Amino acid sequence: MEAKEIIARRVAQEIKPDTLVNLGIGLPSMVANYLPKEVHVFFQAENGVIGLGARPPEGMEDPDLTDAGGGFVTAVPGAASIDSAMSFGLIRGGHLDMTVLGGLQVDERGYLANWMVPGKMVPGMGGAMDLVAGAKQVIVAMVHTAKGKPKILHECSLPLTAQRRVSLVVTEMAVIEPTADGLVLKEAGPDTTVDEILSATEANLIVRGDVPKMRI
Amino acid sequence: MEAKEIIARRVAQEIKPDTLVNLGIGLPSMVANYLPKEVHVFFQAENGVIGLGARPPEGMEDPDLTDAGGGFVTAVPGAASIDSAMSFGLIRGGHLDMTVLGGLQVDERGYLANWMVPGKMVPGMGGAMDLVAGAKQVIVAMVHTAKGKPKILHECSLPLTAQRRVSLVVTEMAVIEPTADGLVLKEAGPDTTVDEILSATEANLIVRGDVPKMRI
Amino acid sequence: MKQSMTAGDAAELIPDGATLLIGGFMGVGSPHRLIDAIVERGAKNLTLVANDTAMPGKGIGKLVTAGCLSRVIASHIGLNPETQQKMISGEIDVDLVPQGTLVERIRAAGVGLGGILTPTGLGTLVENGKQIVTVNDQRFLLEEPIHGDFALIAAHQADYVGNLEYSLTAHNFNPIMALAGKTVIAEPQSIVPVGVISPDSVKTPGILVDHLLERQPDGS
Amino acid sequence: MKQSMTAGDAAELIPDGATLLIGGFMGVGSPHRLIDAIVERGAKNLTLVANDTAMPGKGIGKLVTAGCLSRVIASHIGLNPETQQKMISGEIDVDLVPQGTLVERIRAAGVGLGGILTPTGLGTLVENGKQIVTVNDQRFLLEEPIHGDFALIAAHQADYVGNLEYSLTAHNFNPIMALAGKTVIAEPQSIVPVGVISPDSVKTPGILVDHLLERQPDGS
Repeated sequence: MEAKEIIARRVAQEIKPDTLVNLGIGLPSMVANYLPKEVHVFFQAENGVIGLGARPPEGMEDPDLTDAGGGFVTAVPGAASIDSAMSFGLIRGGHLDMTVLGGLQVDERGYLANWMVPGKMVPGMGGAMDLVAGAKQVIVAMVHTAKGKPKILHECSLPLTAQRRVSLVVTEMAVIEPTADGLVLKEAGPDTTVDEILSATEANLIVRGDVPKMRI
Repeated sequence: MEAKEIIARRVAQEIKPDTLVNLGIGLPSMVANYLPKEVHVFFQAENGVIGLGARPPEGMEDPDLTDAGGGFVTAVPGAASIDSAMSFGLIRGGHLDMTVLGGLQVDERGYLANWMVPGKMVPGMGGAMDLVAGAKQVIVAMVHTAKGKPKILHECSLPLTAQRRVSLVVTEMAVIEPTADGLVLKEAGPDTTVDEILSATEANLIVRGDVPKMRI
Repeated sequence: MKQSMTAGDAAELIPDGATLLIGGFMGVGSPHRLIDAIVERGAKNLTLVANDTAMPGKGIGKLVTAGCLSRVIASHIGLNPETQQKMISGEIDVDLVPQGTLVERIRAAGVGLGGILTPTGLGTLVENGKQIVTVNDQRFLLEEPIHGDFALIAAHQADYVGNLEYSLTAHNFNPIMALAGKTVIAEPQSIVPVGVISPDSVKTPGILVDHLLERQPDGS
Repeated sequence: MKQSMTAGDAAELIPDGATLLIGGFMGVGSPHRLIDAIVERGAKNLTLVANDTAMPGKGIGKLVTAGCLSRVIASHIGLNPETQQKMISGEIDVDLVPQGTLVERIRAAGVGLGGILTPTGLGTLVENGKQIVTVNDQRFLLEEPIHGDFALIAAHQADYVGNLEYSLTAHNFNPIMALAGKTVIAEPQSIVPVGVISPDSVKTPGILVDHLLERQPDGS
């Protein structure tokens, strides 16, 4: 199974019924594909719809209905249109149950860096800072290493997205929960040993007893 | 002519076409009756409609459509429903062209007191403080004296509604414009002499040349 | 989808001592059946946050008469002499707040802001004891957010997922309070199937609403 | 009632050096005919306030390509490499602002607040040089209001007095920006007689709108 599919499948298991969930563009948006049919959630796109649906049929696209990446989407029955002030009011005000975001780096404090690489890539933070500061649960969905280099570090070297401990980090190799004590290794990837995880991770990981495998 | 009618007729002359106007409850609300037919304005009630209309026909009242005093009203074609945040956003944000309010006292600084009499009457300020702080033009519509005592004073003895110089004071005896130099007497009531105004007013009034009569 | 509940069951959720944000303006756009049920339950020691206390015998005025309230945060109590009497006798603590400041403080709570910076109230009694913050040489009052344990909302129409529409001057504080209650209970005049309300007509997304009152039992 | 105007005439109202609030999110819900007319006029030295700069050749992206902008205040420029190049070359000054902060700063300008107190950006680069205000022992960033000389708004439908409706994700920044421009120009997809839009469907009251663009000349 491809790394991204492993991650998306595992994150999908974290989503609880009847919640409001924001999926970032790219890898996080794949999570919707692996949600069990019986789990009903409302997906929010920060550009302004609660109840984001799948891609529309060919020829039925509405130019006024897209996701935050600009791709055509649909609205599910029961959807609500909102403007950007309401959208971020919901995010900042603690009404968003979960956000799933990509990451460049996560560190032992559970802090996330995902919005710029100084001197190289300055796309702007978009909604990421509000999402990480405001969502009830923040899940980072990312591949474990970048070109073989660890992304889970003692301390982020890139600019932080927020000074807030994220809720969970899911990679193809591991599920890691940031806690007040540090990063706790909760699960290993389907084809991964704990030793492999530790050697692909710069940060100290707390390993308590047997580490179960992801069930995906 | 009754004092209140004089005041309402004179205030109506201040209203410019195509503006947004808020009329307080009581005397100020009478102003709408004397607006020339050709002057189209939108009346705003702070409880949430832009485009307030006259009393509805008997039997046609909608319990969800009232003015700020709770009286049944109608909505004119082109009206817009707004919530209280939008209503006061428009007021505070400088989008309201004019508010007409009752007054207990006005002083030489042009400051208004109209929301409480300590120890006697504490109804609450409602929207008055926002209206006086935010409207582009603030017109005070009030009878000139209370039980024979002047209401236009050197300095308000009652708690202020805002630290803002109001635009105009209209009574049955006088039209007075507060300026940086003090209160300027602009017009006299139809049956009133300048001497009568001066003796019914505690504040110093600036009288420049002949004072014209109100034309109502 | 939400389950509907009776007004009586909703009133049971609200413990004595709770802080309630209640929509309405002089009785217009208030959740009348919920208010009646709270009076019926004999709730005590509630803190009320609302624009006003209506009139005796109407809407929120019934909570005053029934002695349910120990504190009121409102912009206007002038049309309810009972509130004024109970304020003077000390039975009810009353905080008077300018109307625009009140709604914006509730919104701040709902959208996760630390307070508001407003010119309203500067140089008046409202200023007393508050932080003043200067931005670009202009002074503003810092007014703190107002959260509620419950928001009790009247709506024109709901759908089965709790999306709400409002009508005319019955909007008033309702859409804003729906953002700021830990638990939000909506009392719609009618409830329609999902899809009947267009996404563009929704003023309060259903995800903000925790409980929906059943339609009036007599169908009226 | 408002007179309608052509996009070209609207563009003539906008002087070089003006600050423009322009609605839209990655090109969705932007006033496309107005943008084309501004490019056509050859406007210079504009300050753009918008969520993003779309993509080259699309919506706001055209203003970047045409060299109309000297400053950009936005939350995201990542999908427009031209904006990034012009930022690096120094042709355009870029202020990056978190999206929720951006829209709320524009709202603050529109509703007469002195700024906003937000937790977003605390402990990040966004904090640099800003006041921090403590409310009940919690720290917040004070972010200042953003006013515009003009707000250029895309709407789904207008009526003759300028009341506006929006559609789905084409709402985005438009209803908020309509509050904060000294002059507000709206580009609706259609214009209907007064009374066709219900008061409850109006999202931007016509009294906020100064100019209404005529419907598309070809009727499309």
